[in-house]
Amino acid sequence: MKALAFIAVILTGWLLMSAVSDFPDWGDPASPANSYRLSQHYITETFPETSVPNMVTAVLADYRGYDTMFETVVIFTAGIAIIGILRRYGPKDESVLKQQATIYKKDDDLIISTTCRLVIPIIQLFALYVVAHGHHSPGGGFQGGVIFGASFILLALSRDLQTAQKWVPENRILKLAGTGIFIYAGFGFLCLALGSNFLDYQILHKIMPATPIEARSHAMLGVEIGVAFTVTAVMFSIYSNLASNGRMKEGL
Amino acid sequence: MENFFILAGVAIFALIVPIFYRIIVGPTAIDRIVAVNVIGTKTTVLLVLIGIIFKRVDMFVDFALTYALLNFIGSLAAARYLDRVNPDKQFSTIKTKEQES
Amino acid sequence: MYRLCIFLFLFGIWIVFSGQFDSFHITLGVLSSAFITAISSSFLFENRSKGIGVRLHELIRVPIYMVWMLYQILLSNIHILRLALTPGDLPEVEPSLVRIKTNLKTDFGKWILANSITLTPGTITIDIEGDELLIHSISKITTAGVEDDTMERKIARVFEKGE
Amino acid sequence: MELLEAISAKFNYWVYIVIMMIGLYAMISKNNLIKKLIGMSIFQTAIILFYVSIGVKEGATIPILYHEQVHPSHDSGHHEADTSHGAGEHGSDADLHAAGPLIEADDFANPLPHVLMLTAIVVGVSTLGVGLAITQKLYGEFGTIEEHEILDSIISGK
Amino acid sequence: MILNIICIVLIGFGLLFFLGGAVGILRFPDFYTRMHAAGKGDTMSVFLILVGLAVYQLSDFNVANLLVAGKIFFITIFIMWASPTSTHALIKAGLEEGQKMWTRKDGKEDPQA
Amino acid sequence: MIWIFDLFTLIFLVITAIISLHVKDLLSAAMIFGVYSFLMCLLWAQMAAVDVAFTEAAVGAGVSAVFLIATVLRTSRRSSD
Repeated sequence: MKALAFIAVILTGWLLMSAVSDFPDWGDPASPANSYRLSQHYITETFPETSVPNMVTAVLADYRGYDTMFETVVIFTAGIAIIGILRRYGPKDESVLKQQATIYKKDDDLIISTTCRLVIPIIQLFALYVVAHGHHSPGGGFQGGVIFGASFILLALSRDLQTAQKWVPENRILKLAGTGIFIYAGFGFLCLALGSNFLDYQILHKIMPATPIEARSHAMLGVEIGVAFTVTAVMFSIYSNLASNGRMKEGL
Repeated sequence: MENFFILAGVAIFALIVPIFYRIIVGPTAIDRIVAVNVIGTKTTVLLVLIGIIFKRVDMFVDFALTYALLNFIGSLAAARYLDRVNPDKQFSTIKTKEQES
Repeated sequence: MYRLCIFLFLFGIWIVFSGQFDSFHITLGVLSSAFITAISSSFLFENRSKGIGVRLHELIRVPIYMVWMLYQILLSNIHILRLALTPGDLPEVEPSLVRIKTNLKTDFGKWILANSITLTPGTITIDIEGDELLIHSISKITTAGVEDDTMERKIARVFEKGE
Repeated sequence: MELLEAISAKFNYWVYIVIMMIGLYAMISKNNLIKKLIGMSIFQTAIILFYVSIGVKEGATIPILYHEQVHPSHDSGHHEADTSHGAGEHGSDADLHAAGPLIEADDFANPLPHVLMLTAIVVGVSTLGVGLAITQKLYGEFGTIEEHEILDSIISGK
Repeated sequence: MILNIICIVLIGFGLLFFLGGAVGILRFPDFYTRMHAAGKGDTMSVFLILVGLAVYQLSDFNVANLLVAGKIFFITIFIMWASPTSTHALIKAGLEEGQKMWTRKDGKEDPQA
Repeated sequence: MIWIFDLFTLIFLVITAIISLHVKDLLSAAMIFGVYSFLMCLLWAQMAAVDVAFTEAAVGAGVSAVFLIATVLRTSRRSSD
């Protein structure tokens, strides 16, 4: 197997290497990718058209809204798939648990739990800040969602999985994940209902106290919040399933 | 001043090399985890430094902060793992030097 | 009352984070702080029976303590630097485990003490159980210095006045 | 100095191939399933490295507008600029819409690869999660995560 | 100009302490002593470098830069919280894993540690 | 872009990728994969891709390392290669 792998790697590598000489230099402003009309349009026209200074957020949530929506659906599907693969209900099938060499005695480490207690609210506030300021600084739904999910993971690490499960039960997490997608798609259908295209936020100025341009910006914020819901929920769900081998009894 | 910052960044990179030695050789897993933790904090510094060089620090501090937060979670998870797989040492059985003599 | 304090504290942090002062972002900040206060206000303060006067006293004393702590961290770094850069077979390194007792009552005080011990020269808190601390010390001098209870008295003065 | 810059002109592209081949080799030849998944992640990041390297511009800053361009000192209400332009207009007549300082396309890095790759990272971690879940299921079934042992036990079981 | 000099001095000292930590991690004999170098060399060097950068940021003084400096300071405070905690968590994990403790008179190793 | 940082980071990157696939201990492999993520984040930051760097910092440093460690806990830690 190793020899076969080596040959495959050398061949593929040689093919790719021979293509490198045709590439433009690294960082060349006149390279085809950078001088292409669409990229330049995104750079110069994003702010006049959407009043969002962060081009990445604007392109992510507005110009390429379909793409992001279905990426969110992919993340949701991954969460559901992991539950489908691993989750086990009830007390049956104890054989795997017995293979675990040691039985874990829960000890609350004073130092770790105090630090985490103090840090968790600040992490959550920071996550909300990242979601809310995706327009003006780097950030947005994906990042904020991951950080918010990480705060739950931190709680589960510092105490144990049961405590975290009490705070955010499994069924609530799944509802949250669905709500995120619902919010995203809801914005699309709202636009459709008002007589425009799917995810064309300009039309929302009819029901918002804002100009069409500001309506785009505000709708983007709403969409980001939806993404953040889904990502938060799925990240914590993946963690709790992986760490407890689908039993939700004892975590890492 | 910008040259000084680039120089400082290069110095940090150069000082990461001995820590890399610990990662490559490091006799046990936990030595590697310690080294990873150290590299994580240094990366936080490097991110702020890059922000200063770009003259856009207000954008870079955000994810330097994220980085510090999540690096902490990573090393905590590793510590918890080792906590779990090893049988708990009773606090009172650990002998100090005075108790031995 | 405590919820209001937490809300104001979180909102202050939001202002430091945000740096945007238009009404839209301020509204978002109020909403976010209120949300975090609602879901996780039980995390920040452990003992809610203390009065506001005691908290204010803590608030004034904490910076003084932090400046002293900073000086200690500086000393500890110089110590590490000296140990690391001494040529030869590390003549000063002589690790040992030490066990000390503390008089601090509250968990928060113990937490502060443990972290301060970790940051002061040559000592790291390994474990804490009841009122006993297990400490790893790197050289003879620091092993002797562990018994000194200046730090403990300082912490007691800052955080445990009301007890 | 010139020599180093000459090397660095295409250094990113060389390294992306090297990393990608490391990942591919790990995916094919390693027996351990977790190692295979790590290899898969490395392969993924190599592709992301390629895309982001394409979008780099010499002397450009991050793709977020400067504060002065967002809030021009002479506040002339750029929000009211009409938006009925088609997608064909670009670059040269940007100053007609932007009330602030001119937004030059060469000043900012290309945002398009960033957008494409941003979602790829999060989706990548989700797929990593699915892979790890399957690994745990296999471990529950066969008691090992080595590929050849799993194959052996399948063959001997039949 | 004075701020620049302060900044250079702070960053220089930060790099010096980082050198101490790095050499310590390289040279110290066992896991526990390495943990000393890692946990302490980290805190102060990061603190000094970040404060130096915050000072440089303040050389052009306005409210936005003040807030950015505040954020950088927040990072340092966070690291001063988190670093002792992770040091403690790791050294405890190492003790439970049964890392050997190095002693000067070799041959007689601590049986419990 | 800062080409000198780029050069250093890429060299470290290749070394880290090789080590993380070479070590036999899967816990170490997971943590070294964390370092790989750190360096990637640094790379995106100096190539001016801030949002990508942010995502990598959030995902790579915290979450994916935790997932890997969780799986190592639930399966086995030793690897034959």
